[in-house]
Amino acid sequence: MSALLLIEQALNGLQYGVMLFVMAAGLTLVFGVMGLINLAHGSLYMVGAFACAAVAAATGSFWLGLAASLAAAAAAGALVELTVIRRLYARDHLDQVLATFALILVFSEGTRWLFGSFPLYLDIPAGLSGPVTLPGGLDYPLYRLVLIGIGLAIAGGLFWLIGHTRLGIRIRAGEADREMIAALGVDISRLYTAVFALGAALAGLAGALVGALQSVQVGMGEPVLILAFVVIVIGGIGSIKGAFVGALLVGMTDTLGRFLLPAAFGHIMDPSSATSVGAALASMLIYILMAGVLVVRPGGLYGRA
Amino acid sequence: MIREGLLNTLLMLGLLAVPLIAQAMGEPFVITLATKVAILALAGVGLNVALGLGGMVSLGHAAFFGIGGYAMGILAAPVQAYEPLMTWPIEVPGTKSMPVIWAAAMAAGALAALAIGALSLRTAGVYFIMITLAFGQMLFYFAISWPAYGGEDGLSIYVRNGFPGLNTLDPIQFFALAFGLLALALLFAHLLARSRFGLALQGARQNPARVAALGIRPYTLRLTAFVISGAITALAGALFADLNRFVSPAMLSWQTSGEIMVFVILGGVGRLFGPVAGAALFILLEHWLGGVSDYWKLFLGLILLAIVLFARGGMIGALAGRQVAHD
Amino acid sequence: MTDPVLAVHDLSVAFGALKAVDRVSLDLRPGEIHALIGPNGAGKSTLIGLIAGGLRPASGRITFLGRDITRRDTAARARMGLARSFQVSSVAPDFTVLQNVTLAVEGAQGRAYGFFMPALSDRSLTDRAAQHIARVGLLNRVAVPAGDLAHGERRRLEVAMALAQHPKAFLLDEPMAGLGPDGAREFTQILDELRHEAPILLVEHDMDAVFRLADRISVLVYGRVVASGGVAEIRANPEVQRAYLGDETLP
Amino acid sequence: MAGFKTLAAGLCALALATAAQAEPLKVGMITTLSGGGASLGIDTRDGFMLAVKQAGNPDLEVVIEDDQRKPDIAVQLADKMIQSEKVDVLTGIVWSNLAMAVVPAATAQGKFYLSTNAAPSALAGKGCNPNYFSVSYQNDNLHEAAGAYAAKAGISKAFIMAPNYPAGQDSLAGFKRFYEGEVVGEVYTQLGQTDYAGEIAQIRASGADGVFIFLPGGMGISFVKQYADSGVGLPLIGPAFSFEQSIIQAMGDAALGVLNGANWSPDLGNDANQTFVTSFQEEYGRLPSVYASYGYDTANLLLSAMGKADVKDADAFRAALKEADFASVRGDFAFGPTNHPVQDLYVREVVRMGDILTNRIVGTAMEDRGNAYEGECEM
Repeated sequence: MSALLLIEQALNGLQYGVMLFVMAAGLTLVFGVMGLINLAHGSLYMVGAFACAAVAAATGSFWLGLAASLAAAAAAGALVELTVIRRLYARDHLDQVLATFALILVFSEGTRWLFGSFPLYLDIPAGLSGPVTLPGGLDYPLYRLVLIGIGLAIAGGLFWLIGHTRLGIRIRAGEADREMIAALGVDISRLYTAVFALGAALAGLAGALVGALQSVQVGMGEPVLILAFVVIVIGGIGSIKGAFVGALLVGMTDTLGRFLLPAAFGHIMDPSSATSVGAALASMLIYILMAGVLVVRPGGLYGRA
Repeated sequence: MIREGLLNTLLMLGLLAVPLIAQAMGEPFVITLATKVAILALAGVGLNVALGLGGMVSLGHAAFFGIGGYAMGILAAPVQAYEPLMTWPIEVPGTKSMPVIWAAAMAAGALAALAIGALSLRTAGVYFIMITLAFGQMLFYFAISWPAYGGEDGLSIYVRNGFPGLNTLDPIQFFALAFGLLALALLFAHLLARSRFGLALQGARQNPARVAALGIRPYTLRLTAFVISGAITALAGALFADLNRFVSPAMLSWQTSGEIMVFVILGGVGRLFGPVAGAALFILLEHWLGGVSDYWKLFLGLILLAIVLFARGGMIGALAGRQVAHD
Repeated sequence: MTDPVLAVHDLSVAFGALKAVDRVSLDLRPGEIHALIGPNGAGKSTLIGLIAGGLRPASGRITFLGRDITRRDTAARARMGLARSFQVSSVAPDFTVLQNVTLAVEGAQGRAYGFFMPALSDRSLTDRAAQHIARVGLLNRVAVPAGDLAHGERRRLEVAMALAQHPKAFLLDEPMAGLGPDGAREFTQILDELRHEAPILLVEHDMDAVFRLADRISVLVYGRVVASGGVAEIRANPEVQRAYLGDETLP
Repeated sequence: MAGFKTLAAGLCALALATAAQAEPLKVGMITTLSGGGASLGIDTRDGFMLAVKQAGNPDLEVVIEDDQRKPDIAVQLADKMIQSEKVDVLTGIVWSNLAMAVVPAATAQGKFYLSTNAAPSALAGKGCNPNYFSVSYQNDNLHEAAGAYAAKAGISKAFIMAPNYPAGQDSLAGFKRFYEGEVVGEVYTQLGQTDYAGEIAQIRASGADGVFIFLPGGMGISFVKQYADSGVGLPLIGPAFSFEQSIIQAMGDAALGVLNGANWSPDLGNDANQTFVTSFQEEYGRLPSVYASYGYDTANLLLSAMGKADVKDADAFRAALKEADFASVRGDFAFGPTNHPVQDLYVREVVRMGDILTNRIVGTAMEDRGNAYEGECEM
């Protein structure tokens, strides 16, 4: 196989990884700050994609849609936090799992009620469609390069937010000691709403950005949610840095595994069963990666445990 | 408020009475529904050993449920094709005998739980939830893409497996089997909770450091409980596959894990009969709401949400009040 | 002089740059109470954790009953007869007093895997548990959940659990913290009797109790043993006076 | 929606058995009305109910239930319909895996099953049954059409791709059965996969001059959008499932020009089809899909058999079904020896007509095609 193909696959893995990061960042923040496990995070991803598709269809502008996705997901997140999630902070993980599982049902069927059962149309914005030629002669879709850029910018922004802003200081303090931050006079419930809405907005943004490449339909959030779980378990729950490293690892492993494993099996068996067996193994690869990481570090790569 | 014991008795009598009445009235489908309740409750009893007694929030029990189902399919499918199960190194025939299938399903479930538990129990809390979920997904994708046992199409057996002395094709007789196993499992779970092992396990749920300081390893306790839990859930899986005469990767999906957990929590975590109440309510809601609206899951979600937010301790908790310490 | 029951040799552990325990050596001899004192943050609880097994040392050895236990886990050490109490009360809060102590008896018997052996209707377990509960004067509270006990009662429950282990040595981490003067006096009495069961390594801030109970005292400051000896010797040690006791006059 | 539900008499699990009445033919439709694949089931139902409404036959009673695309639910609904509702005929299942779970048991109990879509090879070959009729096709047919036509469309080196599950494996086998060119790349993707950048890179590197895909539902939408954006630009061909009326709107212009093998198209000129397309649009405000056309044909087949025989006389009713004496929207329609259609297979192209995207026939791939499994069936 050519070096060009490998580079293209590595770019694909990177693009997949950074989008997973945007998704996983909110999940890991919400867990780190509030100690909440949120299964409905995937639903916020779906809300973002639907909001973007609906607004883009009505106005003809992808960018308005993107803004709408941020607003809609943040609003949905804040609403859910105020009505449901805040009653769950003091509960054990079990109640959190059940309540957010119920939220998935409500979001999915609610969306189906509003938008119908048919997939929505959402396309890449006109200026970003089509491939560009990279140095070395590789044709690569411009939009995917933009996604990589946006993802890295969000990662940089989050690191800055956590490290250098008042909100970040409160978030880190909140992780360390809830009582202390309350004693400092910070309105903890407003902080929680803000963090939850921030995580929701990131999920919604990821949904809209990826939705332009994929099918915008009910149920699109759950597979991504489970991948995001794998990411933050690998990285260490609560760690933004861990989520970033974990997301890139998962993105690369999955993309390269799907491509290299069938080829590798092709050397030892006939092509048809090689592709089938290789694909079967590739689909399990990230879970094997996760198990491997946990054997060595039960708290994840950057976990506190 | 009703005493919990009385409530449990009423629950079991109700589950027994509904199919008998249905039989008398010629409504075999209601018997099928009651059988489904009994089987899903059995899966919940399995999960409750890990969740209620051991405090292990497993979101991957569909793995064991599905493994039980596939144990049934893999053992029974060769019989209807008149082929041996395996020919190398020795020829082993398949089987249509339920007791053999149950034993195989429980062994397979226990083995899988041993492997998954050994890795997952190195972690705790939210990590454990996510890891069990991920292991479940791993098996799910494997089952879909591995071509040998039907992949996503699953495995069909056309005739339900047999049990000595019973006609399992008769809905009421198959119900009796499922109900009997559920009762046995409940008895087992009851004895387990009151046993030395149960005491240590519940101690480890509340305070693992203290239990270790008393000379008992929490990890080993939990792993043992997880294996028992996996075996019971796998038994339920084998029965469920027999109920449908069909097994597919859908049994391994994470929604199945979520639903098994919903039965347990709906009924009341750590309550012996919680899964029975939970499964009964869930099936009732599914069939009642399903008839009302295409969007019935929306209402199911809202009802679940209301129960978890406002009826802590599940149904049995709401009806019987605070759990008394073990007598 | 008899062989020590428990001995630590050159034990060290660090958390990042902080050397929490720095080349500590000490021992515990049959029949004695060896008190470990020092200011907050001196590393006393860390040392107890290292000996009990919750923490792994970076270097050094721990021997118990003549055997090297450095690499054994908490449960194995406990089964050998090392009983501990925790600085913050550590019991199973939903369990009753009887359940807590029965669990300790079960652990001591090493038979926690009886799947069909009922625990609380087994007189061989509960009778023994009741004896230990009686020893600490909680017999009228057997059916109360541990979470509902008063602070002092929970402290005594912990002692009953430690007793149930038939220990060869006790590791007690501030057993009298928060007890108040009357409670402390009563508890001092209990500990004084306890030494006849097995020697005690006692971490304690209550100096009255320490000077009344201890046969030997070691002083830990910044992770190091700065002085070790008999009660009078430590009272008189100028370095101890300066480093630990400051200007306070000793009683 | 709720209107259909009310047709399901005695739906409540604990309801009394319905009182005896004049015996009409009762048909139970199990299809996917909620969750991810609901659009296919809704089209099936709407097509079927359109024909029922047009016929206005009071002796036909329809019970509709949602299988949620879950095999175990489908099995229980089939049990319920057979045991409690006492239906005579079952129909409506969209997915092969659900069909495999329901059909063998239903036909073993002497019920008729008319397939509106899924027709897996196992039910066409060894597992065939005289009471099982596929009105739609045999699963391989549309892939065969694509394979037979690919060389004519100038694809001499094909890169072929499907999800790694039985229908996907059957699909690639079906394509290769009549394809006369060379297969230069064969890839199985994960079921439910949403990102195809890796596969597109392999296509680019493979030296192929055309691509065959079988990616139903959302998978196809994702692939086609990403493929168009990648600039690879090789001709794309697939079975109709990936380029259906409900799906291509979500693909947008990315789908324009894609070829797909089909046995029906809205622009087929026969009278029955023109009536169907017009009345479907009037009734539901959208263009019908192949699923709607299969549902419509199935209902009309059933109505034609009802006019000839009583369903209680199974042999007579089976013979009446086999005659297929109805005006199919596909034009000529006949059942082959194993109760699967013998029909012309076409290739369609996705085109834009005004605001919407739709399909138009560009050629005939195969004439009077039966299926590859007739030899395995002992009926």
